[in-house]
Amino acid sequence: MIRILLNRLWQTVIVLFGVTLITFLIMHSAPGHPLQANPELRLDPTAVERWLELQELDGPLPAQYLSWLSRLFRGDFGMSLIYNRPVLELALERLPATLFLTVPAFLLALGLAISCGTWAALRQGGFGDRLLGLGSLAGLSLPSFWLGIILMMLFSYGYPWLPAAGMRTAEDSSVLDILIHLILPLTMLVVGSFSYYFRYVRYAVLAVLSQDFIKIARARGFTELYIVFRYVLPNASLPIVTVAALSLPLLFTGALVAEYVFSWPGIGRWIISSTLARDYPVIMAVNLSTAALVALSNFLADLLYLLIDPRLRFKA
Amino acid sequence: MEAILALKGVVAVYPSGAQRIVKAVDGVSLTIYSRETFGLVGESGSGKTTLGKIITGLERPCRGSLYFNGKRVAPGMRREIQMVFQDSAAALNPRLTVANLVEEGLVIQKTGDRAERMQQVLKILADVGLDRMMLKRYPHQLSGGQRQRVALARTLVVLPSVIVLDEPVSALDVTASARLLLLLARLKEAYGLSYLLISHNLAVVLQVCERVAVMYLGKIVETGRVETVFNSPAHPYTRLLLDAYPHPDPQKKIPVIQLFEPENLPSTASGCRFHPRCSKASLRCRQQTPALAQKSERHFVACHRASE
Amino acid sequence: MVRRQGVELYLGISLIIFLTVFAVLSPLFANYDPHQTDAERWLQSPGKEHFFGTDRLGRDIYSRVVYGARVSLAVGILAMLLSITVGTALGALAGYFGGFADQLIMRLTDIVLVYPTMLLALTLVAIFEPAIWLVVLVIGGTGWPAVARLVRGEIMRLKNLEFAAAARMLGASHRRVLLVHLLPNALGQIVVAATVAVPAAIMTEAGLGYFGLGIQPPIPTWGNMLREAQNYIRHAWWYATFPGAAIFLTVFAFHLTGEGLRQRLDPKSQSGRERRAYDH
Amino acid sequence: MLWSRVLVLIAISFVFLFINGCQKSSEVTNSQILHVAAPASPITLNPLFARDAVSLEAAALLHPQLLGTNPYTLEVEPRLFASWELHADNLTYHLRLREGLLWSDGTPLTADDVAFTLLLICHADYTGWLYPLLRFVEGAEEYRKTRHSPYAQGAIPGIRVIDEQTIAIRLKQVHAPFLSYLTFPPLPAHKLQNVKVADMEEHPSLKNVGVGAGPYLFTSWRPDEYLLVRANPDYYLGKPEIAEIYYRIIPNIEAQVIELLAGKLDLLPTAVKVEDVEMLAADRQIRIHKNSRLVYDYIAINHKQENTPLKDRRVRQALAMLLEKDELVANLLLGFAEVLHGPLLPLHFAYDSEFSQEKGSLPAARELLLQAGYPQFKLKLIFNSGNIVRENVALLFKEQAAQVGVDVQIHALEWEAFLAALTNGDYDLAILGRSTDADPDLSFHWHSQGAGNRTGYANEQVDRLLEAGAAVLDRGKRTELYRQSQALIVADAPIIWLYSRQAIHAASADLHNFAAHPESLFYNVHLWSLAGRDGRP
Repeated sequence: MIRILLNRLWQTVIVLFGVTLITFLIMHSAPGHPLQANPELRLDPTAVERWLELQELDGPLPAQYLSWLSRLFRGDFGMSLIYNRPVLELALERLPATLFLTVPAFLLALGLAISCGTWAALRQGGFGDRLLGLGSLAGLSLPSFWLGIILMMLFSYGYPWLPAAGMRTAEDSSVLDILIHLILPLTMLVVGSFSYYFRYVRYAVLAVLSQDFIKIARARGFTELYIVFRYVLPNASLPIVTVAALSLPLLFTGALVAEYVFSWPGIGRWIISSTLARDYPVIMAVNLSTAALVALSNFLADLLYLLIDPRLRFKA
Repeated sequence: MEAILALKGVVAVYPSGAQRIVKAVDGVSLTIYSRETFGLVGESGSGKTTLGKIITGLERPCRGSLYFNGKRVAPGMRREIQMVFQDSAAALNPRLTVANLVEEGLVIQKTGDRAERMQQVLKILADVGLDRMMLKRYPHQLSGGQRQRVALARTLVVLPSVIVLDEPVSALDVTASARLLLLLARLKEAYGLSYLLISHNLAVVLQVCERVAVMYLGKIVETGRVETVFNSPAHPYTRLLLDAYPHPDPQKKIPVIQLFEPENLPSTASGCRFHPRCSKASLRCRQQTPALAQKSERHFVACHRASE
Repeated sequence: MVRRQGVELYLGISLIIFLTVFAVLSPLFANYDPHQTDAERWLQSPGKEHFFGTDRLGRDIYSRVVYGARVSLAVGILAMLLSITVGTALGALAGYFGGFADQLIMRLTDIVLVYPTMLLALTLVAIFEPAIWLVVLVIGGTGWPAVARLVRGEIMRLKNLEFAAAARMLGASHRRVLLVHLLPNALGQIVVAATVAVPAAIMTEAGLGYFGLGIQPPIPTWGNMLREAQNYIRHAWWYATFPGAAIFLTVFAFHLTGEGLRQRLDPKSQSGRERRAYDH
Repeated sequence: MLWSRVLVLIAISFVFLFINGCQKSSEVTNSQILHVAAPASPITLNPLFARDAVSLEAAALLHPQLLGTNPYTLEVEPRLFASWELHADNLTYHLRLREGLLWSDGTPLTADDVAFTLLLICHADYTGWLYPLLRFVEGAEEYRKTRHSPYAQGAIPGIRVIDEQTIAIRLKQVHAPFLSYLTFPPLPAHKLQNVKVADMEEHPSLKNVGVGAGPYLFTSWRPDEYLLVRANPDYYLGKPEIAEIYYRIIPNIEAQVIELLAGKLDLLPTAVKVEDVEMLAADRQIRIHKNSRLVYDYIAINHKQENTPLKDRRVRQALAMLLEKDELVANLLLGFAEVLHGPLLPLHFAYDSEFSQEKGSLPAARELLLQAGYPQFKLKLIFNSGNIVRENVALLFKEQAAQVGVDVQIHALEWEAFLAALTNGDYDLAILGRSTDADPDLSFHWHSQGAGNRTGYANEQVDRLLEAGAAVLDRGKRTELYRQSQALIVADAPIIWLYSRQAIHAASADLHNFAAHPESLFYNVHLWSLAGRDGRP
């Protein structure tokens, strides 16, 4: 088990290293920088030059890479070209809003998916199962930005029940006000992730249901509910946990779009505007850290797998 | 007689779990003579198929050497040694027609143009008893016997001298298997072949083989002429195999030795591999590995107590 | 319980055919030039003259949606071909040869897989300026790892089957074993991967367009139409509704087809193959 | 079961987190808070470093200008400087601050603060855009070259503090527009004099703690979400009526309007679409305000390249005749713009309405092209995608050009790609916007050495006229000189002038005394009131 673990760790380290290398190469193939070209801002050429000097690194590419890497290790992700402030600081300012949107969305989608997925698997081939299956396929096919626009069109304008933008009406808004602002972006996120999780949950539960011990349990006359909670879910939880951990990129992309459509003050919207403005340090820091985060969560999922799955634990 | 194929001290190991290795083939030496049918019997997991794969070069031994026509050869594929697999459904690419399948050996050798190759394919198909109607069929449209014939035809196009037959009839019904065995005998004459027949079906071995070797956990425990080995088995394991074989005589005693699932065969750190299952095991059997010793002419046994 | 099979497949394929016919024959179906502006008739609601209404510049939305289908399908299919080609090649090499080549290729796929596709696509397009070929390249270039994993697994399974060994024994080269024996048998999985890759590519292209980094106007694409439309959701419900519905329908059609194919290939599984970033 | 328990737990902890984060920070009732929408977050709150429109707008709330311009005449007006006089040498200005000016921490605002600010702008490490405005100050250029110079008295010979209220600025040459440049705010020297210039932009004394002298004072800021400011009781023009301004950052302009209609916003500055005006004006809760601005859209002509028909003036003139600008403004901008035919805007005192007589004419354009010997050629027209108005101008231009034998290929480029194409000169025609100064001095864009002259326009006669125009102080003479140079520039057809769009603001009907300056939304913000709310008169 230790050997498998070390092997995974080693793979993760290689992947992380590759991620930094590729990110660095992308950054360095980027031509120009934003302020150079902007004729609609009246920039003083000498000031831009001076400012560029402050930004620029020197030396050959490998040396630049190493010094960039060592700065990364010290937690220095560089300075935003637009804000002229450390990228990390800017990200941390926006992180709470993003978490406030994504964590409930994640839990809600997963919770719904587990209940619906189990239900559908138990009624495999039935009307409800087929309907949910088709519905989740449709949910996967819905472009999230379009869904956002339609939601806003219907519930902010057509029936003006819910706010179209932001996180609160006033600085001292009540929790209720914030929750009301949360509804539309949350819905938008949940629809996509639910469809995704649902399909995995259903599949995982079906795989468990086809095993002999379930037939035996049924033969012993246990109630369906007992079987589900005692046998099916514990056994299906492993693949579900894995998929949940691996869905991080999906959730991230979802947040990107939801924040953009509903003017949510989180990291996603900031990334879009930074990307459109070619704020390279921000773009690269974000790419790097999300990729690293995904790699690490993959590793953790593996770890969890090893810890939970008795077959793997006791093997050799 | 002239030896066409000889193995000297072949060892093949596999990693199993962490740190452990299993010796699937453990120091096997054997010789196959030209135009001979040599049988290899043993329980599942005894290393028969691995040995067959080593002979054809599909797997590499980690020790030992291989002699072909008296010359030592490096492990690897040789056209002269071919194999017909147990499961003909898996051994034939389901996406190719019979014509393509049989033709492949010729295509690889770049013999002739397409017309010439088709002639040869037709000839060989006729030799294995398939008519040209079959040419356009896919493996799943054939019966088991027909599939085995196609597999045979495939190997025959490259004109091998040795064919390893891995359980060639185990998937066939009685009549089909009888016909295939007849065909094999005929092809042996027509093409001057030698066979290594791997089987757990002792009746088949008895019927077609001249000599036989019995394998247990990677080692040959007894070898000799079929009649000798089957009529007067010297090794307790051979006896066990013969006893376990369904016998027309219902009065025959049921074997007293415990039977195991292949993956649970008890293995030992030292001594005769068979001693945990042997009723006659002595202290010596537990400590010392018996070597293959000659018992009578062309009859070798690896058992301390065989001479008693 | 026996599942009735194939509804998804037939529905999906007929939708795809329907949409493709529209895309290819767009000049026949589009009753207006999609670039023709009309200063008098901007933001007209759907009616007899303009089935889907008009946009802010008085262009016929129906014609633009139909033309957009061409762009979206072309990008989707080209990107799919790219990721299938690269993914199949690398996956086959990794699965067949194993060892160091496998390690190298799999770590490469891991690296690409840990980037969220949309973010990576946005970054690359932002850095190298949007153009059709770049959009195809970027989407295809980020889509191949999923295919590579699938093909690798399939090849690893197939190469242990006896027909591969039998071919090797006849003297077939590695190339021949791969091309004649293994890949044709992995075709089913590759086709399924393709039916997943196309909608993913269409969605990413539309997303890029929506963020203003896709194919640029005045070439109509569903994504950039939505981008324009989002500023007029109070004025014209039809402006955003139809391009979005077109994306949905197309992506849905491909998902249905993929689902149907999967059911055929593996009746037990009715869900997508697990996307694992690490192999077991 | 387990999942749902975890879910509930996390939900509860989140709620607590937010209750803690949302405790009431002020006693102000909602009726006295003005909710304003902004399309983007301010990037910096340091007014001297602000580069983008939103930062400048926010800075205007927090910091008072030294001098201002009249919203109708653009003439220089007193702000913090109550008066000024020009010495007989026409080079030395004596500017006097108002009495009793205070920073929000109670420290007096004096001439030292002004001197500090001017030195800061001229400092070598200063990265804002204001320095070119001060380059005529005697000794400024030399000071900028010595990198580590302190902001000591006399470091720039041309800047001298005379007493607490008075500062003297001496120029090295006569420069008529100079006073109109002094519209930036002073920074508090007592807080910042020991801060390195490179660290100045993000210094906390301008952000979290907030020392200012503007109509409003910094209260709190959540980047990308909101900026909250409160009325400054010590504001030199009197405490503003509206107690707080809550600046909400909503990039989605459609969402802005929806929030306005829902009563959650009181003011949408500038971003209102022309298509919305009619509908919003019909709403009794909403009032539409309009004003001219000092910006205009034009089609840039790249004649820096070799071998282009665009080098021929007749070709350029022909292109300028293609568009029916009146129709364009009427149809596309629904009339909320002024057609433009020359480099000055109607607000400028030297504006010449004669130019507006020309009309677009296809036959005349065709005639000119034939004369020039270019019956047929291709042009690449670029514009930034997503701007629906510019897209339509491009499409129209293409249609019209096709009729005179010019094949215009239009390329919508995503913003940064668009900027790159402009910088690299990879275009023939480009649709652009541009802002002008309050002073009619045209040197920035039209002098061959002008810092903003990107098209490469060079006309020696124009250069001389512009230099002369900046060097005389008499308005009559300046008007004359600028009209002459305008005529020359227009005759050269260096660009195609299109229109100057009006700023359209939508505000709650409760908002009174709202009046935007062509250059600043908040110039009279201290006079605004939210009467009628909460039953107040």
